[in-house]
Amino acid sequence: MSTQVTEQEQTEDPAEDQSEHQQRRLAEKAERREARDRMRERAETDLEKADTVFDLKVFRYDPDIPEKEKPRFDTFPVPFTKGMTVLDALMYARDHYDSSLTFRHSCRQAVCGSDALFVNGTQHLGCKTQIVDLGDEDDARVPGTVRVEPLPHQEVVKDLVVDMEHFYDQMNAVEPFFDPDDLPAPDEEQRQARENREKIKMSTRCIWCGACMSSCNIAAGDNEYLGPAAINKAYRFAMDEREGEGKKQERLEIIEQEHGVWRCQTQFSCTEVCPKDIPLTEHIQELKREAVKNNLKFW
Amino acid sequence: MYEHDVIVVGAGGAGLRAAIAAHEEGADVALVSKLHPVRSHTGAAEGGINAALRDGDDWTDHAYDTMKGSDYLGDAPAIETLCETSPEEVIQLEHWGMPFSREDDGRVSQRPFGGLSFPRTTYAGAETGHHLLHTMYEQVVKRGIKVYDEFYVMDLAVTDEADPENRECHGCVAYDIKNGEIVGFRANNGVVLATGGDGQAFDHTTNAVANTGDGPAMAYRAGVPVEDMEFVQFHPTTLPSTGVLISEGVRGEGGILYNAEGERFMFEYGYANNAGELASRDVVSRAELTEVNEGRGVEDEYVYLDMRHLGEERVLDRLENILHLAEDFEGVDGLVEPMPVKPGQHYHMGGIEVNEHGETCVSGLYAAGECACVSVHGSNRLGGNALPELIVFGAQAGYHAAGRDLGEALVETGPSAAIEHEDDLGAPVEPGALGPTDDDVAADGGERAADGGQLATPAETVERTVEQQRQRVERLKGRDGRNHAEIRDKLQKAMTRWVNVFREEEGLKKALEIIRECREEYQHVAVSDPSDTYNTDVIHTIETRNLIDVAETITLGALARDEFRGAHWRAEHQERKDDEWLKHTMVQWSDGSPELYYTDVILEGAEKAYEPKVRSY
Amino acid sequence: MSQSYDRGLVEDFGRWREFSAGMWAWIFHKFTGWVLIGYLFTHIAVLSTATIGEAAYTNTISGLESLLVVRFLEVGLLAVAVFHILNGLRLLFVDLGVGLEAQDRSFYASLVLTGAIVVASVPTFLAGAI
Amino acid sequence: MADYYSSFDPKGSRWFLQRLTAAFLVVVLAFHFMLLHFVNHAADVTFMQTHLRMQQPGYFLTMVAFLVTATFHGVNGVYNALVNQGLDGTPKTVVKYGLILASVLLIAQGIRVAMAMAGIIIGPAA
Ligand SMILES: Cc1cc2nc3c(=O)[nH]c(=O)nc-3n(C[C@H](O)[C@H](O)[C@H](O)COP(=O)(O)OP(=O)(O)OC[C@H]3O[C@@H](n4cnc5c(N)ncnc54)[C@H](O)[C@@H]3O)c2cc1C
Ligand code: HEM
Ligand code: SF4
Ligand code: F3S
Ligand code: FES
Repeated sequence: MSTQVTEQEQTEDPAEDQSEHQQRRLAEKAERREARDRMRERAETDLEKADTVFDLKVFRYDPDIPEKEKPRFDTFPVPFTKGMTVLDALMYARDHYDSSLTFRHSCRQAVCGSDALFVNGTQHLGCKTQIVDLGDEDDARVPGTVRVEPLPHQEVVKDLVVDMEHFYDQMNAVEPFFDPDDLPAPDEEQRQARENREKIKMSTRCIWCGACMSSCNIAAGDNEYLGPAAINKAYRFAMDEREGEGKKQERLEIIEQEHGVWRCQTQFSCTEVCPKDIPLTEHIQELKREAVKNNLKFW
Repeated sequence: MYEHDVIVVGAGGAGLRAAIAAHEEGADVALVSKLHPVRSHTGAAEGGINAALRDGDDWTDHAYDTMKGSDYLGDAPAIETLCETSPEEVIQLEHWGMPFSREDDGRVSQRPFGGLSFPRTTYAGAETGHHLLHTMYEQVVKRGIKVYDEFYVMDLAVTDEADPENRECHGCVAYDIKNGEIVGFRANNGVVLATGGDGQAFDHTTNAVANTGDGPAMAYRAGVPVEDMEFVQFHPTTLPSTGVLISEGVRGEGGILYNAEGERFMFEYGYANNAGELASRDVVSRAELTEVNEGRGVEDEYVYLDMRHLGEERVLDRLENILHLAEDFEGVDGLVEPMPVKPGQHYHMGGIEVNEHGETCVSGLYAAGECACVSVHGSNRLGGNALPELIVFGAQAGYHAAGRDLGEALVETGPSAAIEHEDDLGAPVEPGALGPTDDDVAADGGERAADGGQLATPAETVERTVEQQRQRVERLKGRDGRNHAEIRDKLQKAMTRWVNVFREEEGLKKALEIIRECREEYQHVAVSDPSDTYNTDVIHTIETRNLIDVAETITLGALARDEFRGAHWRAEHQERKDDEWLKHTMVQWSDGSPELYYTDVILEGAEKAYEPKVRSY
Repeated sequence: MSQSYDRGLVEDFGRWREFSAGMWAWIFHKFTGWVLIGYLFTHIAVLSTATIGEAAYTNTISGLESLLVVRFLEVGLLAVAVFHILNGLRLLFVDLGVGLEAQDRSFYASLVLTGAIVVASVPTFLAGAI
Repeated sequence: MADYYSSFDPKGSRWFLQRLTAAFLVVVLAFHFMLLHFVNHAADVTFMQTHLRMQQPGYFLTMVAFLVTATFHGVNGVYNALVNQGLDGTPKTVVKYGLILASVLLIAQGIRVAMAMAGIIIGPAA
């Protein structure tokens, strides 16, 4: 097929090629205009049909595009539908107004951790946040404006996308993998008491969304602070009885380093924003106590 | 250009397992994924992993159940590999620290699951997939395996011999999402595709937004046949606005389905007079849709699933999670009002044709996980059988790609395995690529340069593909045209309307026409975001092209198969036709003009031969 | 904040920062702690007059106490100390893992209690000064 | 991340001491406030009263302990707060020794004052 194309092109003389090219450009332009009009029309009919419309105010920034180099907010009117989440609203805005509106998302069901955002001034998962829950209880269930920004204290890559590298580094710093002192034969399970699984259950729920880290003032001020998610990860393994005493000792040493647990000032904001309801502060505090207990042994 | 021994595309359960296996084998392996590994959709799986672990259970029973569940369209060697290896893979996961639910004696818990003759589904709460995914990613971190996350793989670097069975895969080409660079990945030993599901071909699915069938589409265009694409599993209870899954547990506990008139339609209209709400997934899905189509749906869209009568205490005790899902994703309080539900696409049994070692017919190209079809699920997947598939065949593919000798494969691959070709499908429009156009071809996905495999070095093959894809992106960004979202929307609506739970000949033909229109419109697609930074517009636009190809193969297969088997229901053909249809459907791109052919189903296993029986539970 | 990286202009742009109970508690505790240690230094300085002599000491104390400002400052000091104590107790409980679920309520309780105690002791503090 | 394994304060002993001193201070500070603002009005305090109290060894020791713990607690708190704000390197060392010096001076002076009050050392003017 591609060979045919080149043949075709070769037979055309340059002048004709020129005009044809131009014609095509024009046709494309017209098409684009048409497509844009159609998109707008679609949105307009949606807006007319909708009982309730709210403004989605979205942070925009793109270092690559001169007009977007300076951060700004764009406002998109979005027709409200029952059950609509912040993520749905963002997708609506992207597919109906501006396809360059950029945000991470995937699962739409609060398991992939892609879409932690700063919604009306707090960290939320976009997909797990109902628009009606942002409304003012007595007044209107649907708020007039929903303001969406990228997670604070993380470098913004573009629009709502933040750089997660730092978060991943912190997670990796606590040796986030199971590393038992010894293992049974290859065809045998390790035993774990139910209570022990219950103990670590909440800590294993983390979806790496980064909301907690973004909400913590200490992490904001001290870039090297491991942060609640990484400490929680350490907790998950340190408390798992299958790993054994030797490894636990090592783990306690890791979380006790300069930018480890002692940095936590029990601000609780991490616990408040965690979409998986992990009692982060409690886990951090328990590790502090565990560390003190452990050290007292040697006094 | 990056160079590694083994390149694994996709970092869900299958991809991670493949990478670990290749690493164990001593290969230099890298994961390339458009999402960070922990964002993969494996994390959404709730139910569990089937493995015959206990006394009283045997892997051959698991194999029998699986074959029966597949409605005798699974290949015995693959099923036997799955069931025999699953227990050791599960114990491997346990040794890697996966937090399984536990029995009183400290052993891994198992629960009963639909279609299984023994309670053999191991699980970790209601978030088995999440734990599986994270546990394996942890092992990847431990081994220091290189991960290229947020790299979108656009195409495979495959040589151009006329016969796909002579082609070789030397790597792939990816779009670096962070900065828009197009980079080549050269694989010395092999490329493993593990790109997951393709639920986005439908407008209502339990799958993630990222499940766009990139793997099958890329392999298909590289000449690898796709197998049994018509078999798509629909789940009867998903939330209408998002497609979030409401577990079967609700009906298991006594939840009731009502239509808009308040009738308990499963009994009222005789869809399942015995089992009622607890009939199998396909039966319930079809019943719900019939209600809606006959005007008894709520808002012409869904039905109600009611669990209020179970009482607050019982609901909180056993179904708490469901309350959260309904509240968070639908804004409905399951204790005071019924929950809206409708059927949604859930899993794709079909996929890239591979043998039980994960090899495709193109040498150096492997596939594993939901994107592949080793044919263990046949026409219907049993709950809890997808996760073991990921770890078992992910490992097989990884080992093989890294050079471990796994012996002779029993499943044959490639067009040479054809037993019969389909010549008159009666498709209303010509499927496949559009006729020769100008340089839009590049934007459309690029064609293989017809050099007949003359290129001297693998590196050149990769370079050439990089160049093609660079042009493609430039062209998409450089021109003015349509937004892909509109085309995707149209495609998804058509698939849900015509290739859903109900399939009629006319509807399938209609779908093919619409798919054709989408292809035509796609010729004029453009990316309006000029940025090089995190340009999701580029990615979504390319994904839409992949969806078109995948949707077409699903529809072609569905049109060809005029019988009712497993998840595939045809209005005009209401019975399973074993004489005629005990065979796999294959669709092969054949350089732009899809060819349909059939291969044998292998019911002859090493352990035993499986005799097709009526499937009743 | 020498360690935090420069997140550039985006960080400062329009992003709201909403403080929750725990964060306010942290800020207040910090502030009151600093005031208290500052006071400790001053206090010792004042008491140092005792090394000069009896009269100097007594005069300084009563001299200071006769100033209205000082009385008010003392009320302030009490407020600061009471809050620091109450919130300090709250923190001690948190450290022991007690009452984490009620951390926001216990903060509000500390505030209210501080207010009440301060108001109740105003007469005592100002007695004789006015 | 190279210095992740370097140790801020092994064993978190300062963290622990901060809590211990806090617990002690609750009691003593409450006692102190009660005694000097409610039982005896601050305005009425005279050297004589102070002297009488300070002469009791129990009270004297309590006050010294109060001083020492409060100083440790306060200075350590200030130091932690500064470190949390990113104080590092040479400034950190300087501040650390500065604070230690200040504490030592404060405690020394405090004890001198207390002894003066107790009449153990008589000030120059006496
Ligand atoms: C809601 C839900 C519940 C389920 N419950 C169960 C259950 O209980 N038991 C069971 O056995 N099965 C279950 N399944 C099915 C099972 O979870 C999936 O089949 C399985 O997780 C698929 O895994 P995967 O590794 O093949 O793909 P995924 O986990 O989807 O991973 C795909 C990977 O490929 C990457 N990728 C895709 N395209 C590209 C590209 N172009 N370039 C680079 N990277 C790419 C993605 O980034 C991702 O990392 C469930 C499925 C769903 C949706
Ligand atoms: C009376 C009972 C007291 C209690 C229960 C108490 C409790 C506490 C606790 C628990 C902390 C640690 C906070 C943290 O690290 O997260 C702290 C910090 C502090 N305390 Fe106290 N304290 C008391 C009295 C005092 C006194 C008398 C002083 C002054 C001398 C003082 C000065 C400080 C300072 C400066 C801090 C550091 C504040 C910061 O984080 O910036 N405290 N207090
Ligand atoms: S702990 Fe919670 S908030 Fe933090 S990353 Fe994990 S899931 Fe997100
Ligand atoms: S917000 Fe930060 S200070 Fe501790 S309790 Fe959470 S990590
Ligand atoms: S989209 Fe996956 S967590 Fe929200």
